[in-house]
Amino acid sequence: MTEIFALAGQNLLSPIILSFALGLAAALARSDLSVPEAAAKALSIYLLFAIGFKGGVAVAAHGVDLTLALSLLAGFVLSALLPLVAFGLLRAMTGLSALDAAAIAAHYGSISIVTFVAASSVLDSGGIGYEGYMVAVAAAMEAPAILSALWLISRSGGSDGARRMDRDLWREILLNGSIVLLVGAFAIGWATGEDGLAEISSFIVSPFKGVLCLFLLDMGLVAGRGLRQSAGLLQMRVLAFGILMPLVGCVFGLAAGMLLGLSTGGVALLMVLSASASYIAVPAAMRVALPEANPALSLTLSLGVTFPFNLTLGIPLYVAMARAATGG
Amino acid sequence: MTEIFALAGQNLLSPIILSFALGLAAALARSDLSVPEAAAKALSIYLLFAIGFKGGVAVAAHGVDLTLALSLLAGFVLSALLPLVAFGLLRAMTGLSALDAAAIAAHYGSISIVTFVAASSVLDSGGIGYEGYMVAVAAAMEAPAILSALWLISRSGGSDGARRMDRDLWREILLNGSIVLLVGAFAIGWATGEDGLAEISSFIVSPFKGVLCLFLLDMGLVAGRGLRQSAGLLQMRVLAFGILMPLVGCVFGLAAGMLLGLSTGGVALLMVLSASASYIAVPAAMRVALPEANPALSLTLSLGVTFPFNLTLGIPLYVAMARAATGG
Amino acid sequence: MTEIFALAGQNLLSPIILSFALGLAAALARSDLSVPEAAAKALSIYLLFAIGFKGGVAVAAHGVDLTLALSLLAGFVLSALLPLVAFGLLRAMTGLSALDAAAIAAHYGSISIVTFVAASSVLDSGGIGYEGYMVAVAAAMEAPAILSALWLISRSGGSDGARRMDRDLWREILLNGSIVLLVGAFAIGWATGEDGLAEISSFIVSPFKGVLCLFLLDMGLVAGRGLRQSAGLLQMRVLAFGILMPLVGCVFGLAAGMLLGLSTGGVALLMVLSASASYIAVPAAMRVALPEANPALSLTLSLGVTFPFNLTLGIPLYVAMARAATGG
Amino acid sequence: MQTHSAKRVEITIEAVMQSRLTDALKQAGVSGYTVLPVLGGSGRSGDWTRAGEIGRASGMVQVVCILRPERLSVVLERAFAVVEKHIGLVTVSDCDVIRAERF
Amino acid sequence: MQTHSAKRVEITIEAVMQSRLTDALKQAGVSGYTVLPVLGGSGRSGDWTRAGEIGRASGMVQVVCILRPERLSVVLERAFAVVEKHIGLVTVSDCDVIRAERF
Amino acid sequence: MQTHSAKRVEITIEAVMQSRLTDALKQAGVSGYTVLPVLGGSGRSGDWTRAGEIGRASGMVQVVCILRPERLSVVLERAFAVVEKHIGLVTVSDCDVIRAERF
Ligand SMILES: Nc1ncnc2c1ncn2[C@@H]1O[C@H](COP(=O)(O)O)[C@@H](O)[C@H]1O
Ligand SMILES: Nc1ncnc2c1ncn2[C@@H]1O[C@H](COP(=O)(O)O)[C@@H](O)[C@H]1O
Ligand SMILES: Nc1ncnc2c1ncn2[C@@H]1O[C@H](COP(=O)(O)O)[C@@H](O)[C@H]1O
Ligand code: NA
Ligand code: NA
Ligand code: NA
Repeated sequence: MTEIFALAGQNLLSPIILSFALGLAAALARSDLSVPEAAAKALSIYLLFAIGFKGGVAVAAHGVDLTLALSLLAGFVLSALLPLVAFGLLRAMTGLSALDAAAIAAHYGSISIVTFVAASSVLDSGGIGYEGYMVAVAAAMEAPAILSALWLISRSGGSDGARRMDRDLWREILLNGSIVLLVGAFAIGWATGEDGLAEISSFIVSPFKGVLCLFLLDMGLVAGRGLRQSAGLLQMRVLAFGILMPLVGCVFGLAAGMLLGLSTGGVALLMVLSASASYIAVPAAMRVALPEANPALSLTLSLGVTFPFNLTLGIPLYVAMARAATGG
Repeated sequence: MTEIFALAGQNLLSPIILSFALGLAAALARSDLSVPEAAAKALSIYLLFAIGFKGGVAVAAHGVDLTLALSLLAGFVLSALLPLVAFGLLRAMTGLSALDAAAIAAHYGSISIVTFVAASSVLDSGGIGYEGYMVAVAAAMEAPAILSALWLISRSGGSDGARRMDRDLWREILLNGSIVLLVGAFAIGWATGEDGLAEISSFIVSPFKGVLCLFLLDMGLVAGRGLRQSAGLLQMRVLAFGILMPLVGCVFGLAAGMLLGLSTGGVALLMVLSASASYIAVPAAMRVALPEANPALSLTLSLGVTFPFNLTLGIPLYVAMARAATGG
Repeated sequence: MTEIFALAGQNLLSPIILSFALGLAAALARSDLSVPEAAAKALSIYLLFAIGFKGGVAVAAHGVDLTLALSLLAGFVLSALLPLVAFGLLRAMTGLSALDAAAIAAHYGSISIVTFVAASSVLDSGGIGYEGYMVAVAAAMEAPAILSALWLISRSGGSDGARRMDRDLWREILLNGSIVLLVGAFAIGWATGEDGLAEISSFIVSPFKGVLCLFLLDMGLVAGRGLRQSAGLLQMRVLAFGILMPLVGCVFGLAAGMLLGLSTGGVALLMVLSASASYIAVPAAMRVALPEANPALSLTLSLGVTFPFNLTLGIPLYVAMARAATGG
Repeated sequence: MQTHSAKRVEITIEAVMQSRLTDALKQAGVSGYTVLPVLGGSGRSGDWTRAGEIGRASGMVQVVCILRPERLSVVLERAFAVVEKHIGLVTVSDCDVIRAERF
Repeated sequence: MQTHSAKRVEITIEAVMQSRLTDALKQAGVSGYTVLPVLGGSGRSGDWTRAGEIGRASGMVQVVCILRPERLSVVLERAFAVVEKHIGLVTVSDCDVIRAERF
Repeated sequence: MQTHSAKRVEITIEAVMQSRLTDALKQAGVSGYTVLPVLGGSGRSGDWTRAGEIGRASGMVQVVCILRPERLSVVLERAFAVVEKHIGLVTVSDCDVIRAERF
């Protein structure tokens, strides 16, 4: 317990978290501080490229084994399964419509790559190792949740999921820019290995944390703006879901990680992935497939509630749980 | 005297100044070279974050003392006072209306953070130390000048300053994006200290000067475009004010710095702050509060005349004066 | 021969080339991955500034001699001459109109600075030296090709080239943003020399290759989109020209380089410049001067065919040829 | 200068639906369209702005299409089928164009 | 396709005044508005362009508001009160909308 | 609120031609114009988008000019002389403006 608080305290005082807090505070105070859209997108391209590349290099260094394949499979299953859990919770806890519940559920099955990165950097600082291919698992968890959500909708009647799922949507989901970039950079890192990394490490390794600060400043601004604009929208019960769901999700991640026999860091990262919620790929897919669902609801919940919870308290908690469970 | 020229010569040959000159020349020659708005804003976000953070770390390292509080107070007073001086000079020297004079005066009471940074880097190269909290003084000097200018207007009749000063404007002035970012990054740097800096120094320290070059290239382009477009607008007397005012302002800064007992570098920086003129926070506030004033006039004067003057000749001069006065 | 393949293989596995391939594949697969326009322009500003600056520093280090002046002259002549060759080939090989042929010819007389940079970095990895001033030669080769193309049009009747060549166009060609930035940064590098470089090398040297990766990712996206959209447009013969012309061009570069007595790397770079085709300065000038020419045709050919050819197979081939010819 | 009457259809739609809309317009036989960026806005579903956004979920674009009056109804049908369930706005106004042969 | 007449109000105004204008529009009871970025322009106060600008002082935005004809006069009054002392342009034109229930 | 009739000329033109067009507009005596960015489009010369572009060759801008009806024909002549050989679109529509003294 003290360990969690120590880790949480140390985590809370990192420039990364404080940058997020600064953005959040600025937006809530209605400052006009803002990061241009093009700059925010450029930062996210940099981060995805760097994260993917480094993951690929790690795999090149340590080789492929059965656990990698099983981990990918586990990620896929978790991403497909968690929306069902989230949907059940939402229907039981809140008065949301099936449509809104399904849309939110899709977000929680999928993942937040920035939460993943923040967790990796906590592990790095703590000297806790993890499997390099976890990045690939993250990529594998991006999309399946979307399919589960559409299946939920088609089952709960109302309108047929198949119609919502045209060919264009398939392509958009699978070839979503952020997935393509993450997987592509992973492949490049894998192909070029340590030599490739040496060529560009002063671009993708050394300045990485600093760039992450600016990115989180922006995320804080966007989250704060969202919270301010949909303050009236979020009932207490929906807010509570935004904290409860990651705690539920992380248990699934823990179980899967232990079953796979991952390292301490690997288990922690799988927990983080399960506990985090998407705010890039899924929202776009939901706008196409479930236009009747309220986008402000799911985005505010995932970016304004769950994301800061994970960033501040969640990650230290998951790391502590993983250490306890694996004895690492 | 020779020292000033040596410093000025060395200063003029730095990549930073030459980048500004390149931008200026390109714009005056009507080249289509331009930096996208989003990129320019991203550069300024980077610079403000880095400057604030490093200032905060310096304070964390050297501790807080009474001089810090007094310096902040001095900055506040200087910023509030200098517009009165500028207004008097303008009314005496030029035929500008009270409105235009007040708008320009507000610019000269406030500060230019890039001039501040350029001066810090000259001090760094020259091995001249300065108080880390001078960044906080810079932040404190951003806004008071605006209030003075509005007071001048309300006094000189015409229209009432109170009406111009609605609640929204207060918030906009105090929570202006650049102030929030500078102060916020300062606070983060202070809170995380040397450890925080170590995490992100390969982002905010090593590439800093290079980024500054690109930023000044852009400033040169904007200044050159402004000069070209308002060539007809600026009478000789107004131009002369753009050179005279920094020379007057720096004396106030010198006096305040000596009274406070700042280090040589600290005195020089306070002179630079007093001598420099705003082109971000103040212009926006003036557009809201004094829409009848001609924006081209004040912007061209501050960015097209005073900024290059300070950058090239002013800074070496102020540093030499500070050294002579402090014997440093 | 084996050497070419070894070099080509090694070249193909560099993060730079693979990033281009990723962009190309993503665009062809119709992923929505895209780099914001402002970010792409910012990347190109960074690259031009860094390339120019480093070239200038190299000249400052090694001094100016007659070969520099002769090389500039040779670049000028090559750029003016190659469009005539390209025009002849196009008219002989394809059924394109004189207008379209002239527009394309202008692209091939001019140069692609990114191809130049990619080649420099291959030379650097291979430890093959080259003249620092080759950057200046690159700049000198940007514009003359445009004049040749307009002369071709006026000669082949139809409409008079003189009318197309108004004063504004002259200024636009000569003060084109990318030329001004490249030449300006070259001058700054020259003026500030090694000292200037030391100040900003952690910005323009260390992260350079990483930035180049992101830039080539974007180039791949743009090229892929172009290829997809004008798939129907390009007849086989026009495509063939896109591969043949660099092979012809490089021979001119080789001859000129040997005549000038350049180093092995210098000859290779002059071949690369002769073999590469413009996709920034020339397309814009052609839109103004030859609006009737189809822009999709020339852009797709230069960026979608010749650029990837040079990047992957061309550069290793030219380097091998230069080594064979100079015995280096 | 000779001008010809035409219709100006302006569709404000979520960015994610852009390609579906433009495909529909092409199928309806329009000769072209122009896409304008949108910075932000407000409506029944609340306020929004593009500032700092990285996803494509919360932005809109404006698609402007100039067409011959006789094409209007088929284009509106097709466009509406795409917009129908989505946040968005369709307006039509009269205008004159030069170079009518282009439409 | 059934359409309904409406008014299209287009206000070009300094970026710093955007929130004041849209607050006024909301108070005037509009159902929504759309904000378009502006790259540059020219007028009595000279030429300007956004390129390379970092401050918000020298840029404009365009706010487009579609409304029922009967709302026009109150909206114009309110909007004009904001624009009055500022650089800016207000134009009104006729248009047809589909889905009138939204306005 | 008192309004006055005016003409709204909207010219979509290649970015490289922007300064030539606005120079022509100024020579035709317009009181001002506003330039809007364009994200992409489609026409006889194919589809295009600004995304990722670094050159200025393949983008367009939209120049909007509000003018007194009596100025229309001379402005159209001048504008058309620039647009003529180029990709581009010129539309004219009616609108009302407040503050007619500005035009
Ligand atoms: N009356 C209106 N005038 C102009 N734009 C509108 C209007 N109503 C809605 N919009 C635009 O359409 C978007 C979605 O509207 P809504 O579906 O009402 O939330 C808004 O964010 C605005 O950009
Ligand atoms: N006649 C006009 N047509 C279109 N836009 C205009 C016109 N006049 C002014 N503007 C726009 O309004 C801004 C300010 O105009 P002004 O107040 O005349 O300087 C200009 O920079 C243009 O963006
Ligand atoms: N009917 C149209 N409606 C709106 N914009 C158009 C139309 N036709 C062409 N455009 C615009 O003008 C550009 C060039 O058209 P074009 O000359 O037909 O290739 C297109 O890319 C569009 O941006
Ligand atoms: Na999850
Ligand atoms: Na000052
Ligand atoms: Na060439």
